[in-house]
Amino acid sequence: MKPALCLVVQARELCTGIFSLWLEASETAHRVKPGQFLNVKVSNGPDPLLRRPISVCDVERSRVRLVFRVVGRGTAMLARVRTGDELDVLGPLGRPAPELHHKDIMLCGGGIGTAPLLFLARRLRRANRMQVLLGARTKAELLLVREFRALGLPVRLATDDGSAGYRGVVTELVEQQVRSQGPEATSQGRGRRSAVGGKPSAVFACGPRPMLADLVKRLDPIPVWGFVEERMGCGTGICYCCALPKKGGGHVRFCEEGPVVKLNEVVL
Amino acid sequence: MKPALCLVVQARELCTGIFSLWLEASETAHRVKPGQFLNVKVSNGPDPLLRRPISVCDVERSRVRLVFRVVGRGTAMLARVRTGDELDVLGPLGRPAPELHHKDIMLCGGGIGTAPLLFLARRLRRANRMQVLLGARTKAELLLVREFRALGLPVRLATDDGSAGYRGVVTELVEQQVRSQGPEATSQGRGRRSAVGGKPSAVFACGPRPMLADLVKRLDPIPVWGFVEERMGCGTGICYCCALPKKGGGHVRFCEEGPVVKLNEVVL
Amino acid sequence: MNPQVTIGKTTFANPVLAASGTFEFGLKFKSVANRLGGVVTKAITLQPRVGNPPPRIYEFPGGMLNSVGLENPGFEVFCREVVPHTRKLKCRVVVNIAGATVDEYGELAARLDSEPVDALEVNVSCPNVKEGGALFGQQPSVVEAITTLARRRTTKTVIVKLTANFVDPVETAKAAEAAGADAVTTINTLFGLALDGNGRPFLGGRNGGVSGPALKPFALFCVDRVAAAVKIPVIGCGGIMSTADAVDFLSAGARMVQVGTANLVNPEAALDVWNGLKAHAEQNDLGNWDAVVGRTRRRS
Amino acid sequence: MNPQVTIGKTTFANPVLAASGTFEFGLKFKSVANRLGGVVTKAITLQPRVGNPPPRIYEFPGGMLNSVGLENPGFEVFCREVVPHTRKLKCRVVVNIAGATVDEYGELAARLDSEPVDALEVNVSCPNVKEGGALFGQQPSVVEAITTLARRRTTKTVIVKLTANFVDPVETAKAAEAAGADAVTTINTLFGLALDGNGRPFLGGRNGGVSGPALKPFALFCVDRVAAAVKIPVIGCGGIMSTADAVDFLSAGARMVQVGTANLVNPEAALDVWNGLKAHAEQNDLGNWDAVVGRTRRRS
Ligand SMILES: Cc1cc2nc3c(=O)[nH]c(=O)nc-3n(C[C@H](O)[C@H](O)[C@H](O)COP(=O)(O)OP(=O)(O)OC[C@H]3O[C@@H](n4cnc5c(N)ncnc54)[C@H](O)[C@@H]3O)c2cc1C
Ligand SMILES: Cc1cc2nc3c(=O)[nH]c(=O)nc-3n(C[C@H](O)[C@H](O)[C@H](O)COP(=O)(O)OP(=O)(O)OC[C@H]3O[C@@H](n4cnc5c(N)ncnc54)[C@H](O)[C@@H]3O)c2cc1C
Ligand SMILES: Cc1cc2nc3c(=O)[nH]c(=O)nc-3n(C[C@H](O)[C@H](O)[C@H](O)COP(=O)(O)O)c2cc1C
Ligand SMILES: Cc1cc2nc3c(=O)[nH]c(=O)nc-3n(C[C@H](O)[C@H](O)[C@H](O)COP(=O)(O)O)c2cc1C
Ligand code: FES
Ligand code: FES
Repeated sequence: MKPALCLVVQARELCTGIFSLWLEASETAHRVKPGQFLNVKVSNGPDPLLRRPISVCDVERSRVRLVFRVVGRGTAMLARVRTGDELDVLGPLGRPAPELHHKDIMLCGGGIGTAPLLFLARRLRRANRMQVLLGARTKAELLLVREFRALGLPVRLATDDGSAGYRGVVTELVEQQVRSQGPEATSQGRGRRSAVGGKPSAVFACGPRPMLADLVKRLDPIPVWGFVEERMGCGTGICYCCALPKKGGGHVRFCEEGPVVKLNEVVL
Repeated sequence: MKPALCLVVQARELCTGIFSLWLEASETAHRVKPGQFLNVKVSNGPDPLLRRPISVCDVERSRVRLVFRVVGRGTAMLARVRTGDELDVLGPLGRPAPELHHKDIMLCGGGIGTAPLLFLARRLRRANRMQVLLGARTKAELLLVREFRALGLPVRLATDDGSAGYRGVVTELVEQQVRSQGPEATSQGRGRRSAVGGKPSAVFACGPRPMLADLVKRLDPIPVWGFVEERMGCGTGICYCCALPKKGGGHVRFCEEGPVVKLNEVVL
Repeated sequence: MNPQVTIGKTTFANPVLAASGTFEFGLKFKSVANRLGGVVTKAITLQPRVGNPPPRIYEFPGGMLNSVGLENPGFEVFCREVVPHTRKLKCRVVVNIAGATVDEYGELAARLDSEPVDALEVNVSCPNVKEGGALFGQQPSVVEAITTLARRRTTKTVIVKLTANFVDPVETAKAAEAAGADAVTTINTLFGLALDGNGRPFLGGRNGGVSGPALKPFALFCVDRVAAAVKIPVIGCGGIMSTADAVDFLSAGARMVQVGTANLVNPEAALDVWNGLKAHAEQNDLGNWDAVVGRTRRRS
Repeated sequence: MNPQVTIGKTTFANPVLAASGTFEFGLKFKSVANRLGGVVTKAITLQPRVGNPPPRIYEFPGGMLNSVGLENPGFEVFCREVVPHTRKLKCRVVVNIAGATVDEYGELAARLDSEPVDALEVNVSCPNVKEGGALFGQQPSVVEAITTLARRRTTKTVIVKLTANFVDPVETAKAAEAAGADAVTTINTLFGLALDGNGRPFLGGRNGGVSGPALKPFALFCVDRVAAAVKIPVIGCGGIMSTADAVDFLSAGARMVQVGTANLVNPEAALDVWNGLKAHAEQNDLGNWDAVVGRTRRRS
């Protein structure tokens, strides 16, 4: 697998500190599946040395979208990429999220964790019923809401400050949502492409680690698939520098057995 | 002495691989003297670690001009600087070139070595008679000719391929020039601001090391002041990483006792 | 041009190896592995090891620290589940072995003797638990003992991978040579510590090992010294990111090179290094590597 | 907040020093020097030294090599022409001394005793010409001998600057402590070699010393170990570019820090580090440095 130089066809800032890049990358666009990521070289030189993993947020024909938040030097350098530049990316990497059919699926995204869910939503919505719950600190930071709605999916929002949707953390909203409706809600909704509410048969979540841990606790025993966004070395499964402790011992190499893992089986 | 962040008011490519930057740097502009240089940080991060020394090529009111050639990673990064960016510079550094009066001065520049001579010419021309000899591989690479002419100085050119001026190296032209006219030529010219030709009482030269060595040999015993553009560490005289062997032993710390040194006294 | 290099009983198609721990078992990128001189597996221990808790990696300007902690499935699973695949690779397979005691090295060597692998790389950069955690490789006498044992118990090529942590690798290289090693790899990672900004160790394993370009000048210094001090071949390792780096190591006296951290940035890095070396050899009309290997000492 | 640190007989106004060889004699940037805890001069030898031929500097990702080769005017000129100026600095002046033989260290110590300088930093990272060029600082017994001699012949504060080249600085730190050193500086540059692309050494001095950010994880590892092993204060050095780096070294157990290569990039770097430390102390309501110094060991 060779790194590829991809043309950046659109680079823009979505809101303060959050950026979106559309890359012309036809091979990747055709091969990539939801859950997978690209490993991006943010500088031409050896500093920083390692690539930065960014999930594929969306795909359109031959183009791939990355949405990321600036948290340190590497992402700050990536934020300086301009339309017309070339970006050195490796991928798609990681194990695709499981392909589900005829399920009630809930997507739960916190902050920048919203990004990888969009591509998942696009692919899963055809064969499943879905609902989307997104959280952020404040309204301005709610990401990609329009894109999710454009897929025809019901979207509920939560903000810490109540500036949009539910006032509070998104995991609370998820719990309320699940509690408020018994299993019958699910059967009621059957047949409609997107049920609003209902006890999900699977949850996909992406967000900060405490959010994921909180979600697992609140939804137990519903299986929660989470996107692990921790420090990596290679992203290709060759260095063993990514490790998430498994319940019962050992580690998950999450660039390889993830980044989408069953959160119920790991130690967060 | 603090590094200063200076606004780049104009960045452009003069010819392939040679760039010009005008910086808004009023303190530097007022303090700097010909022969001095700025030590430029070409990246925000630690790679490359050290600054790159670039001579001040010209000064206009509160602005300072740098002209440089891309030879490696650092200068390649510097070439990416755009109008409107800020540049981290330290200086002015180095000992100013000697201030001469009532002398016949010859300036000899080879390639990018032309750049530091312009500022020198601007300052020395008032009190001295001067002639300028510039060389390059080919016409397109002759630098700053218009600027020298605008100072009212006689300019002779040499190109390796004969595409402009003398066909051959500029040191040959210098030697011819000096030989062709005896010392009387000098006195003949006295009174005129700029004598064309004549045996110079001092030569300032800047260019590749073999050119400088060649010049010293050809002009012996005329004193040749040369700009030393070798590898440096600090540029401020604190690290002793710059060293030019002196005839008779020891070293010249050329960031401190130079960069303009009497070439006759060092081992090139 | 004959690009082959022979070390002990093993002939490698070219002088470029993927370094231990940085290319898994060569199975993720088989088409790369197949075109290299060989692949060094990640370290195998007698018992399975879960490795260190995360985080296991830390970046700093020019380099990285790792604290993987020898995570591996253990000797038996390796032989049962990995070797059947590595034996199908077209390149040489070198098994990096790590013991918890001196005797374990002997046992690993003996048990690998009958496996379809090409050579052993004895990794003496592991803590010697019985001796208070110092590395085996920090004492020439221990290196000699381990090498002797490995040499006695296997007929395969034995390479000893040296550490330069608080020990002159010339001393340990001589010890390995005296004990019958076929080659020495110079060098493994250098000790390093990173903190989290609040005074706590950043890495789950507390300390880590420095690798990458930041290590290169030190590694090259070591290769230059070791190559001048022993007659057995030296395999250069440490910060090789490009063909130019590889040429430097060969010049300093290495007969082969290992590409490590570079694989993390680009899984084809070792192949790129080899393709570049091949081009270099062609441009310079080299019949083999003799004109390059060790030329620094001949020229300075 | 009392930012002072006392080492031996010397009280420094704050814990930040400019490292030897990277800040001349503190005279180029007096207004910076005046606000530091102190300045360590470049190494002074008994006889003048012209140093190594150029080039003396090589850059690599994250760091640099230098081969200045101890260029200095020699002890007499130093005392006659430099000390009259350094004595006017408002900060402490530490003289870094380098001997060609063990005895020369004693002589330098004795002759400096009557000079108006504050302390000696005994640089044992120089080649011991009599012993085939190994560094004095690579053998604990030699470090002990040199320290004993220096200690006996001067009443001034004696700091021993350790090398970690192929030697465990814990061993040499203990030797220095046993011989009466007031503190140890950890660490000097690491060995390094760079080639020019054609197999020839790049540096005029052939080999060089690694410094800069690339050295930091190794230096921090050394400080952490040494501080845990000796009771005398440790002065941390190696790759300190920022206040955050300095905090790491204090956390790992250093009582003071030295800023070296960073001065080459910014002559105010050491002052910036100190200003940052001061702000850190204020933000965290520190009365002195005790809560920070050594907290890594207390927390891990
Ligand atoms: C599979 C995967 C997919 C990802 N997808 C996205 C995405 O779509 N959008 C996005 O914005 N981010 C994503 N991330 C996180 C992103 O990779 C990190 O934010 C980035 O690597 C940080 O680099 P930096 O140089 O800016 O930060 P650094 O300067 O390296 O570190 C700054 C801070 O970020 C933390 N950090 C460093 N690396 C990571 C990491 N890999 N994950 C989380 N925190 C880290 C550090 O601990 C530190 O607190 C993903 C991570 C993984 C592993
Ligand atoms: C006082 C002084 C004034 C200078 N003024 C100018 C100027 O006005 N315009 C200009 O274009 N250049 C000038 N230079 C040269 C310039 O500093 C170098 O070209 C630059 O530092 C090279 O950096 P790099 O990262 O691009 O090259 P590197 O990647 O570091 O090296 C590339 C090549 O350049 C050579 N090189 C590296 N450093 C230097 C150096 N300091 N001098 C010469 N060659 C070097 C290397 O040996 C190598 O062959 C000056 C140098 C000095 C010391
Ligand atoms: C993530 C990682 C894991 C490593 N694991 C091993 C190992 O298991 N055994 C070993 O001998 N060396 C191991 N090393 C050391 C490398 O093989 C190599 O010696 C070192 O990284 C220096 O080379 P480099 O700078 O090219 O990476 C490892 C290095 C890294 C970065
Ligand atoms: C150019 C240069 C010259 C040096 N000269 C000396 C010296 O004369 N004596 C000494 O003990 N250390 C000397 N050193 C080592 C530094 O004092 C310091 O220990 C080392 O550079 C590591 O710190 P740093 O990474 O902050 O530079 C020198 C370092 C450099 C870069
Ligand atoms: S990041 Fe290298 S194995 Fe996962
Ligand atoms: S470059 Fe540091 S003293 Fe001249």
